[in-house]
Amino acid sequence: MFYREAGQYKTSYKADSAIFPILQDRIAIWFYLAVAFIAVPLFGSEFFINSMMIPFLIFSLAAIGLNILTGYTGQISLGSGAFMGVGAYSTYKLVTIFPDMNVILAILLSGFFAAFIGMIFGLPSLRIKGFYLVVTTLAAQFFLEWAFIRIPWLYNYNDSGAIEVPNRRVFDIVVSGSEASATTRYLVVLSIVVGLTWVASNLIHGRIGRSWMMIRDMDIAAELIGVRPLVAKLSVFAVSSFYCGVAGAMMVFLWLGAAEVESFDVNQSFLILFMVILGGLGSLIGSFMGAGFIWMLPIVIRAIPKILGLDINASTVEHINFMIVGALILVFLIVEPHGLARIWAIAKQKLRVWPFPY
Amino acid sequence: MRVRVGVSQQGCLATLRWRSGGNILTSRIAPTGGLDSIPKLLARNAREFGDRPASREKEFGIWQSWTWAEVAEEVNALAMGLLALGLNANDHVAIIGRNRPALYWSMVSIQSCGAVPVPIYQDSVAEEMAYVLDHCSARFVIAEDQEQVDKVLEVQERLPALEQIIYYDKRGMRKYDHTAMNAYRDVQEEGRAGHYRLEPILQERLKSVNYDSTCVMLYTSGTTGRPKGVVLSNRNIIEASRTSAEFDHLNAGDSVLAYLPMAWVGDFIFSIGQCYWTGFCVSCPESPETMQEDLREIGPSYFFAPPRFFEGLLTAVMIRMEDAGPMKRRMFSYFMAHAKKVGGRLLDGKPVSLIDRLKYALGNILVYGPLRNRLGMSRVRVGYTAGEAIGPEIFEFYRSLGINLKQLYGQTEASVYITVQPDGEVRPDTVGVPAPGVEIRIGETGEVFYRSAGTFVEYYKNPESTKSTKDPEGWVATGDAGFFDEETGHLKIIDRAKDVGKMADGSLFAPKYVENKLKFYANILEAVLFGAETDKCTAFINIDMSSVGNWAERNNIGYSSYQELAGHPKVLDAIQAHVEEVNASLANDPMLNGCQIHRFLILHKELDADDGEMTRTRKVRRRIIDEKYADLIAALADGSTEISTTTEVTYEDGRKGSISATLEIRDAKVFPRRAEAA
Amino acid sequence: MDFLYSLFVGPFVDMFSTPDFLLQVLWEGFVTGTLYSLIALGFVLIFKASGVFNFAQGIMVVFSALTLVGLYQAGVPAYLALLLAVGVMALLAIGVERLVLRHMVNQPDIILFMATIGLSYFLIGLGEFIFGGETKSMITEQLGLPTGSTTFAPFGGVLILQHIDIAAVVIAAVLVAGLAFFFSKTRIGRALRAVADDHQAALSVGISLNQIWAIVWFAAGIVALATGIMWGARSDVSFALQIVALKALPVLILGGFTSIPGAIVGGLIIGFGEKLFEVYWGGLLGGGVEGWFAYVIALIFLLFRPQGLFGDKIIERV
Amino acid sequence: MSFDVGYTTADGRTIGGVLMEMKNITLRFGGVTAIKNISLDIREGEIRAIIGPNGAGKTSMLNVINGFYHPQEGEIIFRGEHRKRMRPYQAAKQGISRTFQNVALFSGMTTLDNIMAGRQLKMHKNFLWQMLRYGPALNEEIEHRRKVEEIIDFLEIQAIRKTPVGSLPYGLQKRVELARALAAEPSLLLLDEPMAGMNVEEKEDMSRFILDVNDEFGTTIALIEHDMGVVMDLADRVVVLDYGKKIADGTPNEVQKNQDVIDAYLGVA
Repeated sequence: MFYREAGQYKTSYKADSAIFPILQDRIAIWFYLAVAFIAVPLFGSEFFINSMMIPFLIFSLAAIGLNILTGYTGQISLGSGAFMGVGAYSTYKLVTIFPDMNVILAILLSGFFAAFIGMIFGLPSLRIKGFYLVVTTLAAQFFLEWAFIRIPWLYNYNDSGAIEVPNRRVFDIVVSGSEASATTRYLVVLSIVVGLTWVASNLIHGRIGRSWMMIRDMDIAAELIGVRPLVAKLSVFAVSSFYCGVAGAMMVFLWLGAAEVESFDVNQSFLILFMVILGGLGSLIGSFMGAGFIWMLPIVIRAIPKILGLDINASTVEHINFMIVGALILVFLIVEPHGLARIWAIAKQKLRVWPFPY
Repeated sequence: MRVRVGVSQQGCLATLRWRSGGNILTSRIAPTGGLDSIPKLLARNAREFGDRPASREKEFGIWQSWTWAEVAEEVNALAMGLLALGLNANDHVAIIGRNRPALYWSMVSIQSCGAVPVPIYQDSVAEEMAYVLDHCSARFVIAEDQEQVDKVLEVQERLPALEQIIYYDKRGMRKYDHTAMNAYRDVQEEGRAGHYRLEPILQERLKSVNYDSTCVMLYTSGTTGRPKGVVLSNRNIIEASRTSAEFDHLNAGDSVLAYLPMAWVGDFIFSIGQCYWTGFCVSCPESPETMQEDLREIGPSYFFAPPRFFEGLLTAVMIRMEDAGPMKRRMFSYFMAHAKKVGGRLLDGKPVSLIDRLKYALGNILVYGPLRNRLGMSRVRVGYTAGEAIGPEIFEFYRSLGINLKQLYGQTEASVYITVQPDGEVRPDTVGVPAPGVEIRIGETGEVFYRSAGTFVEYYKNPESTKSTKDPEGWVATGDAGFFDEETGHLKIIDRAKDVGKMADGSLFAPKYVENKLKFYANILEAVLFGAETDKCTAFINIDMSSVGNWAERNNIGYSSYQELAGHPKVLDAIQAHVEEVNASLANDPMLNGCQIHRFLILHKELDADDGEMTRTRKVRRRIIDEKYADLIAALADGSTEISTTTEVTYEDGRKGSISATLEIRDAKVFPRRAEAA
Repeated sequence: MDFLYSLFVGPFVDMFSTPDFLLQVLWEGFVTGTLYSLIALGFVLIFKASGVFNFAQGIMVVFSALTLVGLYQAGVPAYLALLLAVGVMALLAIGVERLVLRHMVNQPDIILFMATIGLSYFLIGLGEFIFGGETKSMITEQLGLPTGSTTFAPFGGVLILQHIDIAAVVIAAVLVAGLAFFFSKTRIGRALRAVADDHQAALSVGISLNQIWAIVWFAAGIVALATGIMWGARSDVSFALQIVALKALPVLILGGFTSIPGAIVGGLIIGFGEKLFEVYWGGLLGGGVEGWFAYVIALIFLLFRPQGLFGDKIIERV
Repeated sequence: MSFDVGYTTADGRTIGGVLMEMKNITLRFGGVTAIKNISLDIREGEIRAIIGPNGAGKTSMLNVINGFYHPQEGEIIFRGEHRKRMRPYQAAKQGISRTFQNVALFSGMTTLDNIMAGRQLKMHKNFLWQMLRYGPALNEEIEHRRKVEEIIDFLEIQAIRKTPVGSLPYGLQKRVELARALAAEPSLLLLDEPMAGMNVEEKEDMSRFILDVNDEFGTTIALIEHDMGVVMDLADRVVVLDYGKKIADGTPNEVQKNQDVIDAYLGVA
């Protein structure tokens, strides 16, 4: 209905293959960015920024990471929690070994550690696929979890076994640690997430992204066309783990402030997988939707009894949340396996052909 | 009786201004700056709009675009290449193919060489093509692709003058004998390579191209006899383009989609005449099948289509809306009803109440705007339909959406424009006021005559026809009968002049005009009017099975056959209402109020080409009907209320049979003749 | 040098210097392995008949045990609670078939797999919502299962066998035998095998796929309940068990997804290996290696024999 | 039969020297022998058909050619080079591309992306540029898009350019698959039953495209087909397999007259 595409014709392949070929979509994206960068820091409350926006963005990034692997390349993984951990622990080591290092740089660098570890655990994918791969990613998950507990060097031999984030300044502004303001951390997280989303979208729309999707859709044909499985699969494990790693590093350094191994356990991996499924396999926008949905749902569930004036204890809320998430996964897989992103795409298509039904 | 009617203010002024210019055909000098030929307009555009797009074509997935400077280069390269191939001045070059920029350019190249471009309908069969190619003794043919080349080759031996075939699309052409065949691009390369030698020759040839040299020759499809080659000079084309562009304020910012046949005069005026005069951009669709999609992408600001296009589109819209959910359907019909009420008035700038305006604005967001967008007409500033009468429902549907659709009346011989509807004076049942620079008179027989700067030079190699069509003073007979509506000053076209008869009292009998009025009702499929040389008109009606059948189902009227449905009293009532409405509108018509239908019947069978009652193109064969249904015609005339008859029919499998029926004859209300009263 | 010694020599010296302890470790490994085998068995049942990789099998173990204990705590007599728990597993099987599987015919395997993860989450939420999230003890005695232990003295040392462990092994054996009988001797069992080989053939025998799915899920539910009782008796009943239950996955990798003997052998290999590795080599790595040993073994195994111990070599076609 | 320096076909095309030669190929799966000691050559510019009843080893033959299966015995000489055991992507690199018996398109991608995928090997810009999708990477993408559009135009599939291939009718999917194979600008194009499951009209279209490809690009084509009429019209030379063995090899006319062929194949067809 709001789409007026008559007269929007493309005179170059560059314009035709743009990520957002429709003018109205471009306007919408700039609008969202303006809201995120200007309106939210100006008008958002501390609670809204710290408990909703920051985790939403961080989980979105992790979901993008897993979506690149699962949605775009068809390699299912239950190890994303552990890869987030790799990012977090390596950032911790970097900033304690090099106290003067720019913490944002450390976060991004730690993504490369995660990518490296991801590639190692991605090696079996060259020979196996499907359920078998699930098991090898679980191996990564449990092995890394064990490493986070049993290798004290990783947490600097703290008695607590936890990593704690020191205060660090970038350009004289405290961006990490207890002194950093929520708004500052939010803006750093937002910038990183927007930048990396842009990069992910670029990769997906180019040669490399196509090689991933070829592997996903028909791996034999892909190889006969000339895709080298080694390169395609290892690159996707590396990229995916990089994203998870950066998300994990941000989770600890720009949100929680401290973390133990529980933050990176197999349940975290499940949660991120759910974000990807609900959001939509093979959709970047879906990753944001899924992350937003899964993160906001418990907040909403907690808020409802309060609004109704009921007194329900926290663990019951937690159980209800589990049931709803589980049931939703089933409903989505049955009704719309491509998740919220597909629902969004259908709605958009409806608006484009309005007033016609198709 | 020589009456010049130009009642509307604008038409009047235009005519007067024109008359002060003196003798039409000879003394008019070229417009400012010596822009007296299409190649000169091209040079000007390349100079003034050098970086603006001139041509676009959807090819290889995107809209390939050429600026005016690039077009000029392409045109010159081809022109020089043609010179290198030995094209002489005054040669004829045929162009065959679908709308593509390169083919449009070639027409300008040909003219630059002092030769004459002759675009040919691409869907003509080899036989027709052979006649035209032979008639104009084309030495060169520019064909779009293998298919067209094959057609030319098929009739090659009958074309002694043919020397060279130039093809544009190289696909599949590799194995052809290339001794007398070249690829378009190769010819251009030849031209570019020989640039130093050929440029002076081209300049020399260009000098001889002036206001009175031939711009294009177009063959009229001609309903009778062989096609005639209409010679149009630069003066014809440029004057017609200039005045019409001024009339509708066309400018370099406009954009059009060229999808109608290149051999049709309208397309030549839009895609070359007005395009070169104003400098706007012409876009060509990827293929005929993708035209709708391409139309939507380009979103032209100036659009032309024949009535059947608008009719088909409207049907498609309605069919698609049928599949919409009930809420959406209700919203659609609500706002469409509102649009019908005020949309046309808003477009005409007439007063509309604030509430209605607000409601229309809301409808614009919810329905009209998106719909215009889907139809690719959101940006249409000026839209035209012509060629045949358009149903008022259809016409008003588009206008109510806010699309400025208008009608015009024209001919190849007039370089299109004879009459045209000015903004704010648009009616479904007229064709408008005389176009700027056009004089019109109505002959004694009711035939429309015109003269203008656009009036053609001659029919090629056919002085007889030229003489019989155009008199020495420059008046051209259109072959159509019409009259000026006294109230509005608009021309109404009745019928082909030869089909118009007289009633016993001497008033006009125009069967097609009345039949068309009836056929605009969805319930009426065919109508045949009788009454020439009598005092009362009567009619046969064929109902439209799909439309009436649908209505019957909705009203729980059971029926098993056409015959049963046609005889149903409620159906007769409905048709009678239609007939009476037509009578009411005819009564307002001073010239045609004698044609009101006094009595009618609904035929017990559908008129059918298998029974010889119609041509295969669904035109009624009046003579056969007169013979076959003489009893019914007599009954209509003699005042009986019922008639039993038996008719022979041919079934689909070729078997013959007969059906008998008793038909009810109804009297329809007729209205006093207003003009007589006045 | 020390490291190499403690890697290649030390553990074996330890083993043979205290053979009674080695026996104890092996027994522990055997019992754990049996339970892994049972979980894997439930899994194989479902995979064979419907091609669904049921991630929720481990959760079903906990869920069934939780239901049993929860019902008992709510005042239901132990044996009635057992019967009701069986009924709940039947309801679950029918529910899964009606509400999930039926609507997911022709979906890619991976989507079905993810659905079972969703199912896991739902069952966890449901179980804790009804019976509370706190850890519970299995009603071992109330069900008449043996407690206590018997001590042997082989090689002059001590070997303690818990009676419940012995019972677990016996029950596992009985279950496997029962299932083997069911599959080879009964009409439904044969139909199930037919489904595994060829869906069309099964249909032509006149058995509805939907019924078969419900039956195998029910059978897997019974196996889960048995496993849950045994395991609950050895430790506690809580959803923390699911992590342990996940180890059925590496077992399957070793044994193959469709082979019942494979599931048993794989379970035992993992059981033995894990205990031995933890006890004799774990110290080298700081302990806690039980958490990943099974997975890493499976991973290494996958690289060399992706089709499992008992699977056929896969020839890819285009 | 053997030609040393090409030959001239019935319709006057000149066929060049040997492009690929397979000598005494034997392929076994476990105990089953799929191909028994088959020798066969494919010449530059020709359309070579491989026919035979079901299970004759035709598809296995194609799989051997493009490196998907590795024969136990025999040697393959491609463009004068003895080929060692090679992976499919290496065969692709050497200019062999193919279509599949059961359409093997990337069903989640659009027609355009599928054909772009066919150019995978021709695109080289590195990861960093790909990340930015700017400069060289974008230019490369555009340059290849242009080539792909020519193929789209050639095969007349403009209207489905941006349609996900999963939703296309079968006949069009086959055409898209051909487009994808052509996108690699192959020197040897393998077509595995390009007309299976098509109606008469679609078969005619596909035949025309195959001839056009051979004609316009001079592509050497090896195809498997069941429809004898089509084979006889299209192929320059035909090799007939039965139970993994070669029973005839020659022009369509020769093959049609061969008694073994009539017994094994034509008789029952």
